Amino acid sequence: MRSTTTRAFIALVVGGVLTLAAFLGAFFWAGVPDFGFVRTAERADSVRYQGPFEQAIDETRYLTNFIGYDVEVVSGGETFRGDLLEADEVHVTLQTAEGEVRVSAAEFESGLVRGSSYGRPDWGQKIFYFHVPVAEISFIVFGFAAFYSLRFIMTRKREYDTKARISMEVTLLFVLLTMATGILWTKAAWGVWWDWEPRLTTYFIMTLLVVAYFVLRNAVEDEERRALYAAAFSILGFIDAPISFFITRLIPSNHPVIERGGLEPPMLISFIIAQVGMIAFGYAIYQLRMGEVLLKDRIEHAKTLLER
Amino acid sequence: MVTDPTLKEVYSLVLTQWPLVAGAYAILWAVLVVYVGMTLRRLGGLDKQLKVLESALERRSAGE
Amino acid sequence: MADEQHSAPALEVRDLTRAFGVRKALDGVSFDVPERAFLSIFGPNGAGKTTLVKVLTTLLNPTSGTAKVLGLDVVDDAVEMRKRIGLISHNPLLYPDLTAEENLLFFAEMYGIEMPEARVAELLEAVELDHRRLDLTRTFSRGMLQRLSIARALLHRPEVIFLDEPYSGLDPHAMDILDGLIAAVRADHTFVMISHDLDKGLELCSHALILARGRLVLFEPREAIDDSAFRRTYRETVGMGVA
Amino acid sequence: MASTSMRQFRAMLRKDIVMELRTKEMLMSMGLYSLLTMVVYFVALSQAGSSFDPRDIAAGLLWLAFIFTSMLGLNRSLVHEKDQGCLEALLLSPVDRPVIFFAKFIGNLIFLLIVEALTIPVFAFLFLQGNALDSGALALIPLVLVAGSVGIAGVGTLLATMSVNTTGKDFVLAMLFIPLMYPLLLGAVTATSAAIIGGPEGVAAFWTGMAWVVGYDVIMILASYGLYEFIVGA
Repeated sequence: MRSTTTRAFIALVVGGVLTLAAFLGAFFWAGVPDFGFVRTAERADSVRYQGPFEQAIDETRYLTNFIGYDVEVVSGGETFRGDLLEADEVHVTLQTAEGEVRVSAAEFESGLVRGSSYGRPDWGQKIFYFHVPVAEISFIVFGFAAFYSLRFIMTRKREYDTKARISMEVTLLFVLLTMATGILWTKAAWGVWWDWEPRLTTYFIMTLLVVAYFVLRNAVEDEERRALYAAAFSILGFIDAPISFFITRLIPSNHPVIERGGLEPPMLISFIIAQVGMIAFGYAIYQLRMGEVLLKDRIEHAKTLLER
Repeated sequence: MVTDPTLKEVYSLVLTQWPLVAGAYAILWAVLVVYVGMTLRRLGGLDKQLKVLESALERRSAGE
Repeated sequence: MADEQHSAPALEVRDLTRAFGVRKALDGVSFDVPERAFLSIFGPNGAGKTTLVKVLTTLLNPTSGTAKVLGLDVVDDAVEMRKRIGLISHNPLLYPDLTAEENLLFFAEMYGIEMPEARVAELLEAVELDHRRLDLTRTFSRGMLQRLSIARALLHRPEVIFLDEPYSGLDPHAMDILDGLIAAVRADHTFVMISHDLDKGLELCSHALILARGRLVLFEPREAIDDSAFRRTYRETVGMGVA
Repeated sequence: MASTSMRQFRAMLRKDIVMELRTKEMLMSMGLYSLLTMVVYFVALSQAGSSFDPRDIAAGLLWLAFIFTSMLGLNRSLVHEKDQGCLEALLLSPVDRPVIFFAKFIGNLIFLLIVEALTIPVFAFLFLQGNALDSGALALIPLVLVAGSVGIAGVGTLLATMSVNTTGKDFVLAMLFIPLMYPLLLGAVTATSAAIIGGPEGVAAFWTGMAWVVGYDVIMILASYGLYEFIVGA
């Protein structure tokens, strides 16, 4: 017991220091990556768009998703706002320091507009430093749970059931955190709160699997039977989760993909530190819960001794 | 007052995305801290309970 | 009675422990029972009686220690052993939507019995159910079900018969029939019975065993048992309550 | 050895079929349940308007009906093993545990396929009349039906063996079953939908979906088969 709590505290301190360092690195050292380009006009008259329609839509959608500019679509002399109907002309109204400026989407693309252009800063990417480590760890701990479940089925030793259960608890915590941060990132990057995209879907299924694991545990009376059932289910779930991920790619998907490219060293280092820190946290939580279970066992033992 | 159009653009981007970023970090840390805190509290309670039981055991073995 | 000690034991249980974590359902139980004996197992609820029988019938594996039935290990020779043991439980273990005959034929197939029809007919006659053989067991009374379940247990001519509280829920008439059936096969079978009924258990047994909290409290052949002392011990262990 | 197992397998399967023909419990409840879902579908689609093409979602609706009716049947099939302790009697007999798995699995598969074969014409009659369908591609549907049902029955048999020993059987089964079935459902719906829409592209998409379903079947049934021995004995 003593040793598990000691280990937990060491891991907590290590995790705390590392995640703080990663946090500082992510915000004050690593730069902000660009996410496409924004070209702004110093001043522009309304310019009619001549190029292919699809391209213009792509360009303008970037803007509407992330900045909230109005898109004006001119079709057959009529003007629709924000509606991406088939149109002859597409205008983008920019709000600049000098008032509203209308430019065509083609000008963004071609860079012909009189004005400056700059990279679009992707602040939402800051979520990445912690979201991705948390997601990875949830999967790793799920793996541990499945491994301990397998060990349990082979040996029938209660300690493996306990380990599997606690791993599953940590998985649940991290999966929920992944979902929460993921949803926020989805909103920042794609402009919607939810999308049935492979990763999100897989995590949704995984959340359900982990919840189902605990539903199953609660529904079985006999302790050993509960352990066996839970073990079997967690193994099935661990096989199922990757299949879920790959199969969701069957669905045609049309949302923009984040171009992450290679990470610059400051970003990469912050990311790795965050990863190690989060692993330490996961380990700390695991050990804390383990200590709790061991304490409970000792209390049970003392109680039976007293009752005798 | 920011007059440079480019800078103004940049700030507006920060302003639309920061609640999401801050929210993500806040949830992450709040959940972790609350979870660890609750576990530690429970651990403390169990520790106390064990001490009571163990002292009772000691008294009993001394009495016998 | 002395030569009974020398014949090969039907049950050979050595330091049998069945545990999950700290809790032990069986804790270091050892005993031998000779062939053609009748062992009665007593003990309060949760004492480990059912666990002991489940280990001896290969339904559960021991955590440590060994158990042999007819010289066969419950873990290593489980399949071979299952052909030579039968169980009569307080649960009928029959399909309510099959007829008496279909039920027995089904289990005969499971045991791979040759000429199943003849064997089934013979047993139905023995338990006096041949006139009801085409009726669904759903329509049977408790006593009839218990008779049929005895027929099911005897299908494959087991050498050891386990009885798990066979008398619970039976009316006096059905009890008499059950007594008669047991008496008929008593001579050439080994019996192991779990019972709450001290009188019945003592009346039938050649050996008695008391379990409490997974531990063996007492194991003695019938002739060594002083009834009143035995009853006192039993009451004391029951007084211990559930572990 | 193998012939003994075969004999036991046949006995178990025959017993399940005899019991089912006698009570018609599973088939009746599953069949009527799938009819009821059709009513719910009609209500759900009643506001969709005339421009809506039912072929687009027919596959999804079909598999939705199958998944829910199958849960009903799976639960039933294990409940009557458990009812009077018959499962214990089976475990006491000298039968290899996998034989029990395969007998229950095949039994469930047969009943499931019967209900599906009855549901599809009813569904087509109610929802797909007057739609142009490519009969060449439609002929592929039985393939995905069998492949999908194999997965449902195989994994479902294991899960139902667990859930039958829990408090709140139906809910537990649904909770375990649907997340695990997600990949199979997605593959099966993709394939079925492709076959309904038809054309050369549809046939190609059908085989992609089919490959996923078969892959899922192989992996998950192997896993269920491996785990069954431990579950049924617990």
